Amino acid sequence: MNAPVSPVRAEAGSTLVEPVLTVSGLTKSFGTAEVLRGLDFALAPGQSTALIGANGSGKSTLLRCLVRLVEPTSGRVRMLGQEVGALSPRALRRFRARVGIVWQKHNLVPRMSALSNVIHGAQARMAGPQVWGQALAPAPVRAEAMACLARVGLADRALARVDSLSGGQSQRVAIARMLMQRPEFILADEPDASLDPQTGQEVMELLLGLVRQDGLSLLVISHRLEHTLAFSDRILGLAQGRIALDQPTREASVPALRRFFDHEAAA
Amino acid sequence: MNAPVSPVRAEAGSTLVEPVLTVSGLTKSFGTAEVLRGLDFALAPGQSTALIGANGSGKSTLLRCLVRLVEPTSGRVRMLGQEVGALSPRALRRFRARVGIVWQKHNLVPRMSALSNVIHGAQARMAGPQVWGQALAPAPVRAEAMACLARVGLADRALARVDSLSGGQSQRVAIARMLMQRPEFILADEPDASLDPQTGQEVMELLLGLVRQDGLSLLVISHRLEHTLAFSDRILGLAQGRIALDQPTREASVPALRRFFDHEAAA
Amino acid sequence: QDTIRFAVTDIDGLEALQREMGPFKEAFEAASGLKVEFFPVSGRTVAVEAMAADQVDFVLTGPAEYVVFNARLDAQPVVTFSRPDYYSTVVVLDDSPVKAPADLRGAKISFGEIGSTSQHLGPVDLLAKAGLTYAVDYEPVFLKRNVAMEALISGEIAAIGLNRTHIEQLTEKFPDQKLRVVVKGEQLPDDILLASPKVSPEVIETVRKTFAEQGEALLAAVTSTEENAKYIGGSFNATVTDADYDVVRKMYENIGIKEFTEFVGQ
Amino acid sequence: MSESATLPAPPRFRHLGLTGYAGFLVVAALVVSSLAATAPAPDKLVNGLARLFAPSGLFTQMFPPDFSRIGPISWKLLETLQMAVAGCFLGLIFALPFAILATDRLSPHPVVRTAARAVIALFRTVPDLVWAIIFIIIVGLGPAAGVLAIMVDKIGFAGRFFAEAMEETDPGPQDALRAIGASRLGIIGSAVLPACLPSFTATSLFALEKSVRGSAALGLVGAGGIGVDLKVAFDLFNYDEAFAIILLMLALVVAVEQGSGWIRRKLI
Amino acid sequence: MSESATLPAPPRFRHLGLTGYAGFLVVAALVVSSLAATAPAPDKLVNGLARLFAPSGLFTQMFPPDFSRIGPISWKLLETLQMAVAGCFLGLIFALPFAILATDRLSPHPVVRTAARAVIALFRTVPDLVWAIIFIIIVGLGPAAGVLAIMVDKIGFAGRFFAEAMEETDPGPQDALRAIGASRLGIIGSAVLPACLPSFTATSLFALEKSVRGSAALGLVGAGGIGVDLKVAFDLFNYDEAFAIILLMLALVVAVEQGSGWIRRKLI
Ligand SMILES: Nc1ncnc2c1ncn2[C@@H]1O[C@H](COP(=O)(O)OP(=O)(O)OP(=O)(O)O)[C@@H](O)[C@H]1O
Ligand SMILES: Nc1ncnc2c1ncn2[C@@H]1O[C@H](COP(=O)(O)OP(=O)(O)OP(=O)(O)O)[C@@H](O)[C@H]1O
Ligand SMILES: [Mg+2]
Ligand SMILES: [Mg+2]
Repeated sequence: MNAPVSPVRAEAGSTLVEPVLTVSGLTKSFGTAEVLRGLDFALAPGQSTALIGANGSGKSTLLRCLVRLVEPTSGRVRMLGQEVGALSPRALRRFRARVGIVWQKHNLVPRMSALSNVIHGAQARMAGPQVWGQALAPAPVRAEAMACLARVGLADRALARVDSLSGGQSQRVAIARMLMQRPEFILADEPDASLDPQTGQEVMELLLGLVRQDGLSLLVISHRLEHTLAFSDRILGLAQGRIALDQPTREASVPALRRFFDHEAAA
Repeated sequence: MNAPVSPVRAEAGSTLVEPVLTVSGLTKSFGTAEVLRGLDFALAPGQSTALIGANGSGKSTLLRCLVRLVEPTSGRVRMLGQEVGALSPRALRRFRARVGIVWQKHNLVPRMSALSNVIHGAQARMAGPQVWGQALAPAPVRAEAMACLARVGLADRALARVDSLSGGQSQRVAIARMLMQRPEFILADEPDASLDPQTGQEVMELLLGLVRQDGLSLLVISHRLEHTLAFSDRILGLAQGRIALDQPTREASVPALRRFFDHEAAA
Repeated sequence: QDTIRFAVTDIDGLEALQREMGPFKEAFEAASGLKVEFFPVSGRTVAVEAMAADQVDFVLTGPAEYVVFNARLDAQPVVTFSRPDYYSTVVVLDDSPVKAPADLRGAKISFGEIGSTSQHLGPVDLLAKAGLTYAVDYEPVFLKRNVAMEALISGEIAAIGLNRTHIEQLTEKFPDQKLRVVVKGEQLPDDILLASPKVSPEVIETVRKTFAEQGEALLAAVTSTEENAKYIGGSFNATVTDADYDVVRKMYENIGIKEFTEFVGQ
Repeated sequence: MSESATLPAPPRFRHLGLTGYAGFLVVAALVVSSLAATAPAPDKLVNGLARLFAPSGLFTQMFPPDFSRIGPISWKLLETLQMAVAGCFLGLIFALPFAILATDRLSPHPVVRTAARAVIALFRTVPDLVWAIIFIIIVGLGPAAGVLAIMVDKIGFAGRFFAEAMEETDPGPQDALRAIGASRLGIIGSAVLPACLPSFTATSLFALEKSVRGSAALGLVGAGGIGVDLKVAFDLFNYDEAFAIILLMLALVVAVEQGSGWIRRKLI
Repeated sequence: MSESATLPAPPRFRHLGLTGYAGFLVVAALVVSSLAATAPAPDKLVNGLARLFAPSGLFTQMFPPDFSRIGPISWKLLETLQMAVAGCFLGLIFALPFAILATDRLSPHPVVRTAARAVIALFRTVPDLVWAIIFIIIVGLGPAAGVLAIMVDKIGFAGRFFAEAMEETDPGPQDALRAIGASRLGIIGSAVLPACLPSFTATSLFALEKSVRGSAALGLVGAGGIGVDLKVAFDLFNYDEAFAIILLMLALVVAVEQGSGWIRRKLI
């Protein structure tokens, strides 16, 4: 259990600098089901924020709303200095390129190699068939993709088809693809879900390292409370479609967080 | 954090009774990659066994080999009193009906409702269109499926299409489907992976309850060491394609298990 | 213009065309000094449009086709290929109770292709002369001969409209079935070679002259192939006029198509 | 995990093997040689277009469409549609079991699979005319034979496309059901068919539309159909009426496609 | 979570709505009425079979197949295959962009999508004959026109099937790429096409096989093709030769299908 990146806890909720993400009055319904019922929060840049919440509380939906992969029913999102709801298709693309997402279901392109999938991360910067797969990619892109795979410990599986990978391996390919994107803001939806204890720890350290050393912002969803506590500066809790918990991580503890879920289950 | 089922630790590795599962010399290669290199172990009936191992160590592959969803390269599997490798197609079907599996990727039938997916679990007992989906199922089957959904806390989402469910909800549908099967032996591949802390705990209690109260046998893969320790009688560790750890759970501890992964990463 | 492009409407495929008309082509090239390029065209519409688009110069076709050709384009007749014993018939199975055309009242009768001279217009004309009104006194169906023969044998239809060569063919291929002719028509107008209005009069004249002067040799060449046995004993008539085909235009009236005769009346 | 020492990237291409290269070359040569023979001269193209719009040209003659016989034509279209619906229904029903037997994963035995594939191929290869003769003998002239003619055509077509759709679906849910101990039929009914439903809808409605458009099979058995009217219109150079028929068929094709899209959107 | 108080099961069916029921009834009536007209009488069936095997019956005349002209026939088959390969290649190349524009998810605008769908439908609906005339005018009679005739047929066919395959693929990877900020072309090239490759292969090779089998289009433009030979054989009642041609075509169809299966197995 060696943690090279020590999780320094920065000032949570500081609003002296302009927030990197401001969500106001965000709601989202599927048919009659109201999943998000008016979210309001702001994140300071260069921080790691953990988002917790029971299954089905709308965490993944919130992430999708932030980058408009689903259109919010109402409300505003301001992210990286842009009014996300008002972006033209072109500007939306440029904006999305700056936000790296790790999906809960990984969403890798099946039938392609791990390396090709990582190279897809470069589509934010480059266009054309050269970044469609590993066969046509220029040497520097291939080298960078290999480096990203190496950072998640998968360099030796670079040419394996992603559908033959194990759950944890495919999870890490998704993280490598996000790294390849060189994002400014990372949204990670349970990046540690199918990782073994050791790898999960390392991946979380990797993400926190990006925050601490490169100044990125991170919003990470995780059901592992020990990761939530060790790798975030601030914890947001989602319940009944609202932010029901918002505290600096240093004030939180495992029993307290468990009570949040307990309470939620009772409601 | 209320645990109604207290995890009583039974005698691990006892061979006085006939083992419910005996694996001998099991190997499995994909092409040139040797994933399993000769596994030997036996499980006593009525026990909960946890299987741990790094990502890609072959845990899921082992599960598939046990029920011959992939054919092992060599070796023998004896389970529930049957020589699995020697079963005729008919007998294999009857044998599989007795083994309930929760898949790492859930493997639900998309486009169908949660209830229909749970009803599929009854295909082990019944045949014909009546168990193809919820519309044609007889009332008792529907009621039982609803009860299974209720046991995992999803009764209110019974008619939702599984592809619109959240990760944790879909995980629980997969567990409900396994319950519907009324198995004698449960193989659960990370059933707690995408569950929130509270639900994860409850699901593990549910599984252990089946072992303690109904005398089923359980082999559960989990990357959450606290679950491994709390809900098993014996821990098997897979590394380099072999059983590298085999100890009663009462002798194990979180730091010791972490060292297993550490050691593995170093190798 | 040294090469003339020559299409034949009722021969399918270049290979068949070469086989059937190859000797004729050689003989004609030798006799006229023109080079001939063959095109097989499996539909009259395509042939007309190809001519309209100046893709072919000469088309060898049947009388009924000529009428529509002439109405659509100002195509001129050059020479006819007369076929002795080219007449329509209506046939039944030998053991059929039908003895006279009148017995076919209320029956189903198959005619080869819609608008074919010998298989549709001709037989319909015969029946009309016997007092049977098209589509009223009997039900016309259009079946390929293969199908029509089977339908006749199974009693689905009462009679088939055919030309004489078809009877020979069917007799040969269905040795266990005997066909009986109920009514037999008169000689039909001849097959015709027509020229596109865009072909220069000199070329047309050359072609016409070749046929007029070397008819014997050309006919020998045409009939040297098995498929063209139908032309044996025939001749080329280079003095053909459009009015020779008014009889076909009248036949169209029987099947309810008046466009061509209206044209004649003017 | 963090040793980012620059790793050599793996090779770009897998080795194809001699037969692979040879096959590739043969196909490439075939394509190139045929394309070379096809390219139209640009001046011809211009002339050709001018010709189509000339006073006696095809397009000029087609306009305006002649809807004077719209009544009987629409009626014929409906009649054709009726035969097509019945024929497709039968064809698709029979195609499904053949298709199931022809898939890699669901066929009980490789021999059965090969046989099923061969039968489907045979249904496609045997010409309309042969079927026409068979059906005329068995059910006589007319719509019944037309329905059967459409049916066999559809077995050959849908059998293949159904089989291929079933092979392409995600094997995960099927494996899960297999592990439950479900019978082959159970796996098909509860995992394969639901997954393939959108694809089956598309194939089926295309088959329906094709049966209405296609004249050959119906004409051969004396069942009429709109295709025969279209042919007659062209044969008699009634281009404006032909155009009217084409427009009606287009409306039907678009309607079927809309219906297909609507159903599929509900399913996907 | 563990409150297993017996819960009422939800309703079995969703309410269909009046139009839903009406549509369902109409289709059912159509099918049933047509089926009723189709069933052959058993005695007819026996007679019919006897007729097929009678001395001058179809099957008797077909056996044994007459392979005496196998040389020219095989040659013709190859020639047809060559035209088919070229035509399909062109057709599939053009079909792909149309198909992309016609999908719900990838089309830049609903208007474009509707237009693309309409164009594809038009390609399918305009009869062979019209295309034949157009191509004869542009490139003259012969193989070049044949290649083009095959091409347009394939655009209409493949355009639709390609579009539908693209709509059926898992949207997850596409969404992931969209969220990366990939361009539309990037999403197509790196997520949609790889996912659809097996389906595209199947469609394309079916299209190829169909072009070889189909005679109509090629015959019309004077391009010949094996279909014309088959027609001639039937016209002259040379059933044994026709059977030989059918067998050769069947061999080709099976070969193409094997090839398709082989490629798809590598891809899936
Ligand atoms: N496309 C959709 N249509 C209908 N309902 C949906 C859809 N997507 C999500 N939902 C519902 O919205 C709710 C929130 O889902 P979401 O995936 O955001 O949950 P989550 O917080 O990520 O849960 P988990 O921890 O299990 O991943 C769930 O009840 C889910 O069923
Ligand atoms: N079908 C396959 N073809 C090739 N390799 C495979 C296949 N299935 C699994 N593998 C490889 O076998 C190894 C073991 O995979 P497996 O899924 O059993 O791992 P696991 O122990 O379940 O890992 P995780 O904890 O990530 O789920 C992995 O390296 C994987 O890439
Ligand atoms: Mg989620
Ligand atoms: Mg696994």
